[in-house]
Amino acid sequence: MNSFMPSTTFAVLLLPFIAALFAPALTRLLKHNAAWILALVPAAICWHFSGFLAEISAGEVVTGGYQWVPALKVNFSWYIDGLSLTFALLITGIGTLIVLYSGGYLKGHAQLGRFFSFILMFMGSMLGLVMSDSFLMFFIFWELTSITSFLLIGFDNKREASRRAALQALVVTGGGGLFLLAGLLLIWNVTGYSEMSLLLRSGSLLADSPYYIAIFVLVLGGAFTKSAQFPMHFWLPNAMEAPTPVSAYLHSATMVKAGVYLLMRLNPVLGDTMAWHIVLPLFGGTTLIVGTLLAIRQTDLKLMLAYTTVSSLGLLVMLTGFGTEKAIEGAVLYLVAHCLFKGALFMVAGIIDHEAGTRDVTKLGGLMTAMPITFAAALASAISMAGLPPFFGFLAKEEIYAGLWQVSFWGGLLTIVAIVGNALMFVIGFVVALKPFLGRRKLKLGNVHEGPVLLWLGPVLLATASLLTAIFSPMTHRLITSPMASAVEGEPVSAYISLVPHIGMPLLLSLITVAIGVFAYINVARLRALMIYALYKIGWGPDKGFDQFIRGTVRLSFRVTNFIQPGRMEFYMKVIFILVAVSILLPMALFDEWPAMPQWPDTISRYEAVIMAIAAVGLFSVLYAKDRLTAIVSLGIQGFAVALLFMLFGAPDLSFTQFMVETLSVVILALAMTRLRLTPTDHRPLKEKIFDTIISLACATAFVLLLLKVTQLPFDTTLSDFFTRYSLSIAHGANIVNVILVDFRGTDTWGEIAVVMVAGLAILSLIRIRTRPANAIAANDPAEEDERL
Amino acid sequence: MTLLVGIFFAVAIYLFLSQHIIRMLLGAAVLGNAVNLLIFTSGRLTLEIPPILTGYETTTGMLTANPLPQALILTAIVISFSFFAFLLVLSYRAYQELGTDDTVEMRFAEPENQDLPPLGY
Amino acid sequence: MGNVVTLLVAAMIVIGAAFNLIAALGLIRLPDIYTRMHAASKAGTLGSGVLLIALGIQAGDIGIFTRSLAGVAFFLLTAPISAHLLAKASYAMGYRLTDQSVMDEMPKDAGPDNNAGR
Amino acid sequence: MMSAQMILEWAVFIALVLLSLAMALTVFRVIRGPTLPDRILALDMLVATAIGFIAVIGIKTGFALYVDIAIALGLVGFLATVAFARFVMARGFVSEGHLDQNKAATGEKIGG
Amino acid sequence: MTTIDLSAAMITQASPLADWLVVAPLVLCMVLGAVLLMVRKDTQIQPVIAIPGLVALVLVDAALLAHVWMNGTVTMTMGRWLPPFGISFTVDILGALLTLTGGIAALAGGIFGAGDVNDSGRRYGFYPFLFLMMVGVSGAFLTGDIFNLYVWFEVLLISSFGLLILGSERGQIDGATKYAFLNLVATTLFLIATGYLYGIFGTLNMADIALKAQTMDDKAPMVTLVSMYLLAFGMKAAAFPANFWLPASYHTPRVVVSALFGGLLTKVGVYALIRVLLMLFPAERDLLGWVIALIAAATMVLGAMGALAQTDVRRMLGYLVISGIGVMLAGIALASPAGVAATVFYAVHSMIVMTALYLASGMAARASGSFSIAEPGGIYQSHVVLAGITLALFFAVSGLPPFSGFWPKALMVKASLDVGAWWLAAAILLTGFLTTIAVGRVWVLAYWRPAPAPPEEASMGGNGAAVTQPPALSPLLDFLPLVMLTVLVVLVGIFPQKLLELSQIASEQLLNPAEYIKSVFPTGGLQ
Amino acid sequence: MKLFLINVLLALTWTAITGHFGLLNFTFGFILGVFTLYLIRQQVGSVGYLPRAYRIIRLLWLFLYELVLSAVRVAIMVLSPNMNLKPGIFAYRLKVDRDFEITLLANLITLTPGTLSVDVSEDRQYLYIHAIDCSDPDATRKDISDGFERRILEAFR
Amino acid sequence: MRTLIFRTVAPYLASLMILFSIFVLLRGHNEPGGGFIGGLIAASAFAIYGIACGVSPVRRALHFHPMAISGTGLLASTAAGMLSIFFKVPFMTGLWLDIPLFGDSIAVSTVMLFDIGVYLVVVGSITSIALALEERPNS
Ligand code: NA
Ligand code: NA
Repeated sequence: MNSFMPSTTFAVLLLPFIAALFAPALTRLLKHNAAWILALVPAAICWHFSGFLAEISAGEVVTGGYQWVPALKVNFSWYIDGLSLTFALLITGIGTLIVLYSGGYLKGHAQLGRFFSFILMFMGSMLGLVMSDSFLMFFIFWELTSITSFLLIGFDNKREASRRAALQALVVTGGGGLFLLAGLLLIWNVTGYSEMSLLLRSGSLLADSPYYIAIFVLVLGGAFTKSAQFPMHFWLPNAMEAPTPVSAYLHSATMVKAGVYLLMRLNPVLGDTMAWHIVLPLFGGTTLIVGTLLAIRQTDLKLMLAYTTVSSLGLLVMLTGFGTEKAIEGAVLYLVAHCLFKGALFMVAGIIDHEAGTRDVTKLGGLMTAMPITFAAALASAISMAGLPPFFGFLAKEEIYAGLWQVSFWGGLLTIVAIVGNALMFVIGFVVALKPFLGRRKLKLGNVHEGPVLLWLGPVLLATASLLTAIFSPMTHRLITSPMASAVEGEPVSAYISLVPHIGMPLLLSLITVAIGVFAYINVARLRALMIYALYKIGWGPDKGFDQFIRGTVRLSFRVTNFIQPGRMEFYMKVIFILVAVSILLPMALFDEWPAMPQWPDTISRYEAVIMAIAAVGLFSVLYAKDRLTAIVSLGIQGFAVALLFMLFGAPDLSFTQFMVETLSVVILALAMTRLRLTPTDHRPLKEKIFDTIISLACATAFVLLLLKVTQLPFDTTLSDFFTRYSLSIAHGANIVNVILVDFRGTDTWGEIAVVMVAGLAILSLIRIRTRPANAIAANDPAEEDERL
Repeated sequence: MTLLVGIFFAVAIYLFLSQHIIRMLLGAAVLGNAVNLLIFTSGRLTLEIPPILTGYETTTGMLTANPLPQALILTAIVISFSFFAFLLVLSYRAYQELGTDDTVEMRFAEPENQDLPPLGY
Repeated sequence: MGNVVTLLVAAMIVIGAAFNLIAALGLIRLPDIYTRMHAASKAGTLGSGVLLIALGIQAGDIGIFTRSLAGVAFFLLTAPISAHLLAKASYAMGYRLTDQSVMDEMPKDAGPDNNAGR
Repeated sequence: MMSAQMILEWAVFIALVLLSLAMALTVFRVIRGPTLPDRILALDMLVATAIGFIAVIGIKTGFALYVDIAIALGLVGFLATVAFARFVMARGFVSEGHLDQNKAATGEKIGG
Repeated sequence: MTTIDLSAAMITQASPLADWLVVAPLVLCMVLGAVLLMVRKDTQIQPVIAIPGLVALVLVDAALLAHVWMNGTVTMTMGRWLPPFGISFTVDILGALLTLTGGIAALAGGIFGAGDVNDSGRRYGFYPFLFLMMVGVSGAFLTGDIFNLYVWFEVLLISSFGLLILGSERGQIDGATKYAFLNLVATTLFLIATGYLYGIFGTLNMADIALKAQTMDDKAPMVTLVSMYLLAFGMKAAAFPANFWLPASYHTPRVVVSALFGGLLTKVGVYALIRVLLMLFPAERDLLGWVIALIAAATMVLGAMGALAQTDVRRMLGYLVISGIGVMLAGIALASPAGVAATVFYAVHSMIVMTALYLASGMAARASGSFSIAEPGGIYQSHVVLAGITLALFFAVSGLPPFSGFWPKALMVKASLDVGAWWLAAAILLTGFLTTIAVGRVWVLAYWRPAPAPPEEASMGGNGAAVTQPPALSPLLDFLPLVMLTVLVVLVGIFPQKLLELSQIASEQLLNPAEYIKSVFPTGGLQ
Repeated sequence: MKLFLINVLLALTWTAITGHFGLLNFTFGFILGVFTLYLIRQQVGSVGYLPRAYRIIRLLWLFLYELVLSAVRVAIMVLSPNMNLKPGIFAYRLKVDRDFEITLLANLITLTPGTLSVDVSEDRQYLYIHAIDCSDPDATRKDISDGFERRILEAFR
Repeated sequence: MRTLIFRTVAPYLASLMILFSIFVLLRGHNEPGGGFIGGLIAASAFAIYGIACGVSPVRRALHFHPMAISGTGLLASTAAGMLSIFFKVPFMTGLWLDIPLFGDSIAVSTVMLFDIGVYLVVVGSITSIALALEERPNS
């Protein structure tokens, strides 16, 4: 390959985002016809990637990229093999049709431009996801699909159901993404590789690692949520709240397939273990059955399709987990087939909705004549979905049965599951494709007619693709299926199934499927009633569970938060001081940092003791003061006592300042107190008082013990000696303390005066800014009353 | 002295734990002194020789008091005074605006019986 | 000379301290705020003034001596003011004289800060 | 025969004892009250005693620089009293029931 | 006077002019704060001085960062007294980076404030408070002296008091009371711990402490001391269970003030934790590592839960601030190069994104009339750009790519897994999950949900459209700062390399403080 | 003129406080005095000027004498085992009528034995004086009238 | 609080205290005192003045708003620190200059300027607080 190619790929990866930027302006200019231009973007990308077909089908892989975050060894790098190429082609190919379809479907919608923008961003994210080589890049695009799908699903933001569905999708897939992130990082840690291309060459490194199960669970957490595996399937049908183009896109080729892509991508390194072979089919099979049963229950066309999407995803997971060569081929074929028929059917449902105004299958009928093109596309797709020739779905189903059928309990069980699932999907497919079109035309549907070309172009092309891929199956296999299956297997595989039926077990199983399907189709109303009854009896489902989860989480958070943040200051203070005591006493005890037993100091003489006693008396009288003035005066006493102590211990400046500060404190206290009617008495219950006493004593003890410990250590007087030596000689000051303040450590003082200034301003604004009228305040202000006396 | 520091702390913290702003205010004042004394003690005590170089230390030959903690405490005094003044006025305004000095009743920023946030979408 | 000064200082500080103690005693013993004020604002001021001058003398430095004198002057300037303010405030608040009092010619209608109106 | 210096030392000692005693008594009055002005007066007195105390300490240690602190302290005591008087005059008894206390106080006989 | 050997006491070589960048942010803010105070009554002129001043601040901060990046850690010792005697300002990448980020947040707040703060607020000092707060913030980030750090903490705190009470609403006063008292306890603890520290080491210079701590005999109560610092700074940083003050107050002031607080205050606490625990006392930090990890996990998860429990958007943001603190603490608990780098990165991210979110919430409230998510705001309808920006910021705060929050979170998870602390990684991811739910709900309820139909009479009036028009948001004063910050959030999300590189350098410098010490003591210290 | 004198007085006080007598320091004190007087410019207008230093010194001497006397008397009273007090408040008719003089008189009275100025009546006619011994208020009134009040009038008129 | 006696004395007392405060400020470098204590004393002086004579005379006397004085002080202190940039020494380096005058000499220094700044900040802020508290909201 030449050096020109990678940069084109890079540009192509960015192109959807750039287009998204301009989409609103373009739409404002051209209205819905902007679709024609915007569709060129995915078409061009599709064209670009189709250029790789030859190379990839020859068994090569293409990598490229740039350094992105070298500090983390994260590159913006892509990895093109059969798997990613197929996905890229599906994403952009179907994407082209979806853009066109959107132009028709949302014609005249006020926010069509925004819609184009979102869907192009989503497309870019999905494309980036499948192209990513680097783990983190993969994850980023993975989460980007969650984010953009959030916007798309909730596009009709005025309806609560849309918003709920969007949030649900975000929470489920975004949450799953976190599992994935952990899984990817763990893989990175275990293997040292942060790129798919390197990891895929690591052989059984992961499978043999002791962290295998952890990684397995984490990756599944990501894949299962994204790919809507039971019991996390519920977000997908709800996402039908989105406009139909979104459903058609997200649920055929993109979003939901991301999980399957992930599993397929990692199959070579994570697969082929007991856990893989058991867990994946288990979940996949359950999802398949549950999905189809729930689909039967529905009458809304889109919902029916949505649940069958769930089923299909289950089938894909089941096959991937089963892991035989044929099963993988089956999965690959089915994936492609599903993209084609499901995309088409969703679009058909949208056309019906758009033209007939309802999607309720019980209210529809007889539209065949009015909408012949749509009907043709629907029918073709349904046939593919049912697994009947001559469409691609047939090949897929044959290959599935070929892959699953084994003479073993496990193989047999899964085969039965697949048959039941396929049969029910058969039913749904035809219900969607036949019921609205056949039978008598319902009264309300009088003037329904065929939609515009923008609408029917997509389904027709997709149906055609289903047909052509099946007819030219050798080419399909050579270009698409075999390379993709090889990528999933991790070794060269080639598929060779064709429309020519070959007698054998698969054909037999197909026939059984069809038989069951036909029988069920006839009895579909009864089956539906049965399901409705059963679900009513169960009465609970994960969808309700989601609401319960959200509400429960909110309620729990609310309780927990109210418990730890009860809004009462005394609670806060208690906790804080308990923490203070604990933070000192505990480490002291644990690390044996107790002080030695102190000796009675001989430096303290009698009058110092008197002053200390006065301080203590002042303190206690603060505690027991019955009125505010006594408290203030007592406060003054302890303050003066401290000042005297400073003086006695050789700190005249401190003493000086302390006297001034204490007095000014008293002054402003008195000035402010003239306006308060407060009594500082303590009317708490005795129990609380005792508890508080214990806390305060514990804190005090802690401080004292630590102080003792510290003063028992030898003291480093380097700093003070320096100050003493140079204060007069260099700093020209005899008062060392002041020289420290204005010179040696002047910067402290600089900050300190800033504090003083700001305090002054803050107090000024506190006093001056009044929100309530003065007379309202005056009612609370005893001083004002006194003034009027 | 260490013991006195302890008493200061005990009283200050006890006052802080009271449910009255005014008592907490007094606690703040006491706490400031407690800390100052603590720093003072932590910088080791010497009796009576102020760190002022007017010839005393040369004649007596005694160690002067450690000047650095004094400077630190001076800064701390100023700051705690500023804080005290602010807290005082704040308490006064709180009493004026909220009509109470009881912290149990001060529930305006975090009102009691708040509603659960909406549970819909 | 030095001894005389020293002895003078010694005498002064004992006297000054004694005055202080007496003032404190008066504070304890006298019956009401007004009479206590007599003790505090006189004996107290004088006591501390004497001590301060003693310090000024002892220092043997004219600067410090004048400063101590200035300090005393300052006390003498402020002491009557604070006594007056306190007495006026007490009276205005309604603290009446002790029962032992013999007369009271102050006008009785004085409310708190009755001069404060502007 | 005691030297003058010895006498001075003794005088200082006596003075400090007396002053300590005075302070203790004054503190008692502050705590005891019973009325607001009593406490204020006592605090004022306490400051005065502290001034004396500082002066004596200044004599004892020879640090005449304490005289400035003493002066400042005189100023301070005055300021405190002014503030309290301001407080008392602006309001006070309205809310604090000191009149009752006052009655009790003035009725109280001072006995030995 | 005899001649004195100056070189024994002072740094004798001239200080290069470029080193003045170290002190320039402080001087600039101090001068502007004072000047704005002096013209506080002229409310029109204030923004005209303040905003260019803040731009200058950002430029100076950026120059400082560039200087430090190119020339390594820079020290200026004030008064040129030999360290550790004078106060040294020592700036490494961490300090310079956070200063710059703080400057950017302040600039955004300053511009927004020009529209948001009314005349009374300006008259009573919004801009002086802002600048003085920046003095405190910058000082705290730049100083190399632990007592000086205390002083800057106090400057910061008292300025925040001033900002908090501008307006004097009831809730504000109540919140301010709790904020003030609880923070007083926190800074007092800091001061107490510093008093002990001085008693133990006899020095206050951080480089000197770091040196001495290495050789300290084991008799000293070092773990106790560090534990005290942990509590003091943990409280400032609003780490559980000492975070009460934040939810009690952050939602009460003007929204621009909340924005500044959300961006700046707690980060200074985190910075102090980083500096003290990682650089000064690594050995003791190792002993307390599991405690810090527990605190970190509890803080982030409970913070996210708190966010989930709120009806008021501002209160929710307060809890998100707390939750973010938990993530930053995780890196301190891990103390590995990657973990610390993640913490530094996250701190920068959080400063920007929280400031932006508060601003955005204020604009939304102005548009919809309420901070409550119980009332549908219809912002998506009326102000789609604002709604979009908010969503991006919400995703950023949840740690979703491609926004700034993703990288540090991913790095932190990886760092946790590196050392086998799977539960810490799980806590970080759980926090991300809960946060996504919380912010998603808020966006859905308050932004996406359409506003109720306007009352009949309004729509019936002849000029109905004009009546129902939401209040205009100014593109210059409101959107410019918000867009500026959001662009940063997105740019950092898409091009994290430079910031990551800086964070990694900062992390290396912290874990191996040799360069820091060398910068303070070029000749290898005193002895 | 008045202001100048006060200014000189302030400058002298300055030199006294600083304890550094010199032309430079005095000048500096004078400048500071100018500044401080500027600050109170609103209030300086009612101050009497200094006619004769002698009279003031005599007033000062009287005051110091009375101060010591008062202190001693109070001391004796406090120390006496059984205090026989006859306190009370009496009104004193003022002869001085200038604010400064009234203030000075009141302060001097406060500092003298057993008397304490409680208040000045609003019309400035009466000084209310608390006396610790109020058994003979007329004698006390006469003492004041002949003592302080006369000396003040001598000194300031 | 208007009592004749106090009101008459207060202005003189205040000016005396301010004098004393400046004295304390200027000698702080060598003896106890300094800008902070001086500032506190001066602020007390204004407080007394205000309590005795009312707030507005004090405001008129000061001419500038107290907070503006405070701001000036902060500027002065910052300037004192910044002057050293012209001498290529770090921030806040003390610079000394002896000016001979009348045979005596006055030592002028940035350190002194710094201390004056401290003084002004304290005077301004504390006075502002005291006056604001003394002032009635409606008067
Ligand atoms: Na300092
Ligand atoms: Na007195």
